[in-house]
Amino acid sequence: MSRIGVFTCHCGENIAGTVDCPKVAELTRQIPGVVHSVDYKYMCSDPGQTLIKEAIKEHKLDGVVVAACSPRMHEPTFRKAAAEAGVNPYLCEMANLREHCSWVHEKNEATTQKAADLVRIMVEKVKHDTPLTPIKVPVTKTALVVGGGIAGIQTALDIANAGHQVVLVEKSPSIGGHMSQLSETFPTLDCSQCILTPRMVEAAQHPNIKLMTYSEVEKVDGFIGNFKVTVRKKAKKVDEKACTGCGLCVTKCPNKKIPDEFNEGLAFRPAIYVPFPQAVPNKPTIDTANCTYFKNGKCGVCSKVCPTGAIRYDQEDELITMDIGAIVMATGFKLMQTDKFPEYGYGKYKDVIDGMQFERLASASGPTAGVIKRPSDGKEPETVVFIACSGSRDRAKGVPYCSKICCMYTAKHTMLYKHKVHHGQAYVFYMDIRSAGKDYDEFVRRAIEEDEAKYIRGRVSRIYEEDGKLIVKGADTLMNGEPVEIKADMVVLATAVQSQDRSEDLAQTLHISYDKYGFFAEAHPKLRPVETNTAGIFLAGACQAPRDIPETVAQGSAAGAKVAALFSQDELTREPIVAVVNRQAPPLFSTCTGCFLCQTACPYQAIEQEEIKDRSGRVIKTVAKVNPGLCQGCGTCVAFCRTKAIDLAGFSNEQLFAELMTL
Amino acid sequence: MSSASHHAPHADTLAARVKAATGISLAQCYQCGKCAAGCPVSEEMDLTPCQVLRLLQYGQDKYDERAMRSAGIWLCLSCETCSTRCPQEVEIPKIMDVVRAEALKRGIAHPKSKDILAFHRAFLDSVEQTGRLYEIGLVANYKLRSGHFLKDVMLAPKMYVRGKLGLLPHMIKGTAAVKRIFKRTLGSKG
Amino acid sequence: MRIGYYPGCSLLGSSREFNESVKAVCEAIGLELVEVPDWNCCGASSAHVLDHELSVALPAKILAQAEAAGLTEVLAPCAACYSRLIGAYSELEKNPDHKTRVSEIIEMPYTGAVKVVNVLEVLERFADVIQAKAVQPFARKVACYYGCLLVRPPKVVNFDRPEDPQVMDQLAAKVGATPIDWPFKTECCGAAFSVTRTDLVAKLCGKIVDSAVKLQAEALVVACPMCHSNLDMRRPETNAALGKDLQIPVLFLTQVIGLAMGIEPKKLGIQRHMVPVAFNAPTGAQA
Amino acid sequence: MSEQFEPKITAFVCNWCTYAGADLTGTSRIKYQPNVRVLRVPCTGRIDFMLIMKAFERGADGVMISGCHPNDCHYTSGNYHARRRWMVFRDLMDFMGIDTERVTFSWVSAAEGAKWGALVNEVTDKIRALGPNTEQKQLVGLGVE
Ligand SMILES: Cc1cc2nc3c(=O)[nH]c(=O)nc-3n(C[C@H](O)[C@H](O)[C@H](O)COP(=O)(O)OP(=O)(O)OC[C@H]3O[C@@H](n4cnc5c(N)ncnc54)[C@H](O)[C@@H]3O)c2cc1C
Ligand SMILES: Cc1cc2nc3c(=O)[nH]c(=O)nc-3n(C[C@H](O)[C@H](O)[C@H](O)COP(=O)(O)OP(=O)(O)OC[C@H]3O[C@@H](n4cnc5c(N)ncnc54)[C@H](O)[C@@H]3O)c2cc1C
Ligand code: SF4
Ligand code: SF4
Ligand code: SF4
Ligand code: SF4
Ligand code: SF4
Ligand code: SF4
Ligand code: SF4
Ligand code: SF4
Repeated sequence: MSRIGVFTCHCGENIAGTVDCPKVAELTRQIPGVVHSVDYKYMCSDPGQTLIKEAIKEHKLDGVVVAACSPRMHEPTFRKAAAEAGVNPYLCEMANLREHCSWVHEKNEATTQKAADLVRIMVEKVKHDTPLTPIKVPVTKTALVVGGGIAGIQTALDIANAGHQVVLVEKSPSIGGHMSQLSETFPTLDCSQCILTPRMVEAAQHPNIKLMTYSEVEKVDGFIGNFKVTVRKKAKKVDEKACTGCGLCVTKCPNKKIPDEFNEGLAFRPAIYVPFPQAVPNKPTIDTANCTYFKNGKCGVCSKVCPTGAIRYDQEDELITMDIGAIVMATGFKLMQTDKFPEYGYGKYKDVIDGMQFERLASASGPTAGVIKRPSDGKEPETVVFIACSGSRDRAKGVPYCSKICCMYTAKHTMLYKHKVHHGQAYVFYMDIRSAGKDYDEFVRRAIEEDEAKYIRGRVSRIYEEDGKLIVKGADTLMNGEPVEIKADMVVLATAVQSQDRSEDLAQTLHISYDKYGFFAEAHPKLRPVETNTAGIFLAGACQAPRDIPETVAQGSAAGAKVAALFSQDELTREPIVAVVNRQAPPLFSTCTGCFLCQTACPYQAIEQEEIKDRSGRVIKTVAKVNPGLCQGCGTCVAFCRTKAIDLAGFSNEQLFAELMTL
Repeated sequence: MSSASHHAPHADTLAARVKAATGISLAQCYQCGKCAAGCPVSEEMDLTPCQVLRLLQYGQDKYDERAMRSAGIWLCLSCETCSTRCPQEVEIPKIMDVVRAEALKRGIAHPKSKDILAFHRAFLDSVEQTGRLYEIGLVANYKLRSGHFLKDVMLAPKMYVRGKLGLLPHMIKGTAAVKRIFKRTLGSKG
Repeated sequence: MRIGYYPGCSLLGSSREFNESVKAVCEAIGLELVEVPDWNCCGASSAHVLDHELSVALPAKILAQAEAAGLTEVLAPCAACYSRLIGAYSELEKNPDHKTRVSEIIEMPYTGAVKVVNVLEVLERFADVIQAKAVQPFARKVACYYGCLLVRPPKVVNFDRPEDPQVMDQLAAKVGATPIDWPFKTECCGAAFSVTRTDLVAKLCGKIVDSAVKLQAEALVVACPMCHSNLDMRRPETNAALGKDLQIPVLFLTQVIGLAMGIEPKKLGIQRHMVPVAFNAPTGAQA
Repeated sequence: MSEQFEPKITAFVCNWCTYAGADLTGTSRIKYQPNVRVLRVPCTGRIDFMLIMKAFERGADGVMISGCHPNDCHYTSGNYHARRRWMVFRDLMDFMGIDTERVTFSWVSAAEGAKWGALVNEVTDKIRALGPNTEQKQLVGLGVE
């Protein structure tokens, strides 16, 4: 039989004003198992706490109910006091006589009766409480950052600068992401390469950062602080250590007509290539799908010319497994393809390009050295039409959301265009101008007022080619929908920002949630924007939703800070309110039937499958097992389990039923 | 203030009728103008398609009436260019059908609708009577209804010579059943 | 092989040559056409302007007749009829409870057992046969004109690409023609306004014909009687509106295919067009 | 009837939203009827059918279940599961002869102190009007556990 003490607080007049506290103490003293019950003016005061501690010792109490204010207020206070007196803190509970009783009811018998009932409920709970100890898990202080765009670079640098190890995994041959392709950036029009390249180099040279380019995450096991990650290092067919980056192979490769991804198909590259001059690492990769040697065994020129013998045609993919404490996803976005636009020609008009292609045309390092030339015939376009919301905010054929960055980059494009083609005229068809950011709307106004971009509010219905011009048929909704037709030399579509290809697969590999568009889901849209629902996995940049660079960098740093905070501890301490699947000897018997309903219900992927084997190693059955590192203690699994094999510590079935028995 | 009550929206708006008849909510339209931009006849219309929708969005008699009195609604060809491209999946031709029907019912259809209606009525007459279209009958009937007598007669001989005009109607066996279909649908609505 | 056939009113009157050429080509490729018994008019573009229910009931009656005759698929060569039939079919599939109501109106059971197909869809199935039989290639540059009704609304017809469709071009190419890539394939020709707003039709057709000629097409190819009559019969008004004298002929796709197969021009109704088909050798050999 | 029937109401509330909301009712000194006994659970997702049936078996005349608003669940989806399960429970309750009116599902956030007060009054009045839970007797002995 338990020895429980009940301590009823007056809270000055706050409780005692409506509740007859001495009577509550008296009524509750009669509850079986209660061996001590007193009331006092201010329980949370020092003398109040001392009173409790002494009572624990004097009456050898093994459970405590403090009938006072809300547990949200003082539960930690009294649990600490109980612990100091030698009672497991989880055997101390509070009955909420103030917020839930004295403050909300009149002074009368019913109110006092309710107060006594509230105490009764908690006494029964305490009787069924079990001592719990906070869960401790060790932390491996190495972070994995997936994706080497500006988000990933920023995160990696911040974590590395906090003194922790980082592995930065990038799937393409160089880090840099989309930002490396941009010409100049809003809202300040500074050169993208100029601000990005130093960071890329810093990341590559940082002693705490291990760069793995041309690599992808293959498998993730484990949980916060203790992930085991397998990365596939794809074969570049070039020995990175031996290669000096002299570039001879690249110049000599005879196979030069491969559409250049970095230049968005506006230029060509050879089969052995460095994606762009400032690439990090600045060493080539063989594109085996397009290399003659890999297609028919002929050629081999690169190998012949390489002065250091760095070409390795027989190099294989490598699988590397490592221990990781935290993961940051920074895999970015992709743009909707122009062939997704039937009314704009299914991508067949060469001079209908997307925003990224325009960036390349405007970039000093681009295929035209920054001179604006249209792709079809290299002429300077004198009229350029920009179409905002191409595929965005289009639930019929595109995506319903706003891509957020295109209003701004379109304004930027009109400016860059005007700065380069002084006599040119830019038109923008738009629906709304979304430029909510520091200096953003001013920037758009500048495009309109100083660089004379003509903004027309309406969507374009159709584009077709006639007499060497692109006929753009729009309407002006500020003029009652009056049809507007513009004969353009080039059209730039601000195509929708979408999640990366196969982002759902990646999310499943990592057990993180994603939204219906394939963007990774944050744990809470306002209060936990860089965390995922899976403890220890964080998000940065455009893999979560469309973002511009300032936001991406802010989020990268935020994710970095979260990781650094996590790594500031050697062990993680967590509330022991977690689910457990019952296990009873001999040997490891469980009532779990292995239905795994709990697994489907758990929002945190905390439930794993475990095989129970007999002595000879034969699998008797497969049962559920909760990973206490991942479980957040919501209890959803408990409600789902039909055999009551899984239960939640601190809010067990037994406890809740006991509470109900007092009614 | 006096006009406020006059403008107060009520449940029996044209938008509500559109919703009931077609399931389309006028609120879907975000006034991007893409419909007007692609419509082959919007230049001829006094109200462009998106403008018609805008008027209905107010949900007020005054604007509903403006839409119904418009000539433009009678020009819609039901070519579906607008609905094929509308990003918000608004089926404008169906809405036009409802607006026209309401305009007729309330007797406020634009005078220019006369010829167009005359044609459709003449066409349906032919179908109601014979079960099929009787082209010469249609032309004659249309001319009677619209008063434009000479417009197409010039073509008729050419068509006749090329075997394109039958002088006698094709009567189908089930004409009585077809007549009853007309009665149950068109007829029942007065 | 056999398939239900709904010629529709135009094919008995102003577009006889379409009927004639469809029948001739189908015979040549071995497809038997079984006419829907005692079919009625589909209501064309008039019924829906005046009454929605009527515009569903008339096509439903046709499909119910086909169903009663044991047909499972009906070919409606006229694009306007096709559009009305498939529109009604799709609406009734979406709201199955309306089937009961419509059955009452038409006094026959309607279950939705009969599918509706257009002429391009059917010919596409025989593309290889057609190619094999094209003994006299129609070696001309053609502008394939689809109009509005074959491909729109995309969710209802579910056929080809709604903008820049391809099937007719591919079929024309199979018989030796060179289809031009042009932007007016699906621009509306003015459809049912032929009589009431001839001025509008002339204007809309003007853009279409002008563009085809500019891009050096020698013939316009269509698969819809309405398109045909607007582009062919309304040519004088169209030319007047353009201030030009364009004599590009307008052929039905089935006529093009028929000519290439060596079917006698008369059997295909070539002589019935207003704008004369003035190819020196009607077999398609270049003059 | 001299004495009016005072219903017993059991409320299962989540720790993060409704429990905090009910605290706010107190801090705001909003008065409500004293018939409710609150049981705190981490999340509405934790509440299973057995708990509700047990409450009825123990003589509750009404049961309230309240948690975070949709999309605001502290545990992201627990409240969603709870709601989905409720659809199934309802039929089951019906089957067991309990008036489904006796169960109230609601969302009360941590900021909705006034709402909690009003809700308790509303439910108390409703259950008082429904009368005592006589169906309970059928449950006792059924061994709901
Ligand atoms: C046309 C255009 C113009 C723009 N102009 C501006 C501007 O002027 N100012 C501005 O602030 N913003 C601008 N932006 C937005 C800017 O590009 C983004 O904010 C920024 O690139 C987001 O960075 P990120 O690192 O999140 O994503 P990304 O740049 O997309 O980088 C993601 C990286 O992850 C890698 N990756 C993807 N999947 C994997 C995987 N599975 N494993 C490993 N690596 C992976 C990718 O290869 C890439 O290197 C513009 C965007 C566009 C499209
Ligand atoms: C009407 C309205 C509705 C909104 N609705 C939403 C919404 O629905 N969703 C949403 O996401 N956002 C909303 N917001 C925005 C949201 O309020 C802000 O994003 C958020 O409050 C910003 O938080 P903050 O801490 O930066 O600033 P603040 O909330 O302003 O906090 C600043 C604090 O600093 C204190 N302080 C100021 N100067 C000093 C000083 N010199 N020394 C010490 N302390 C100082 C202030 O007293 C204050 O407590 C809304 C804003 C408004 C105005
Ligand atoms: S313990 Fe709570 S109720 Fe008691 S005096 Fe302190 S604040 Fe007031
Ligand atoms: S030639 Fe050899 S050393 Fe030079 S870049 Fe190529 S692989 Fe590297
Ligand atoms: S082997 Fe391949 S990569 Fe090397 S030079 Fe030849 S084509 Fe280029
Ligand atoms: S940012 Fe502007 S252009 Fe881009 S989707 Fe949003 S509103 Fe459209
Ligand atoms: S729901 Fe219960 S029985 Fe089913 S797997 Fe989970 S713990 Fe085992
Ligand atoms: S208590 Fe919640 S988080 Fe923990 S295992 Fe169960 S469902 Fe998952
Ligand atoms: S295209 Fe659609 S959304 Fe745009 S204005 Fe027209 S109806 Fe409205
Ligand atoms: S359906 Fe009517 S409104 Fe729509 S584009 Fe065609 S003519 Fe214009």
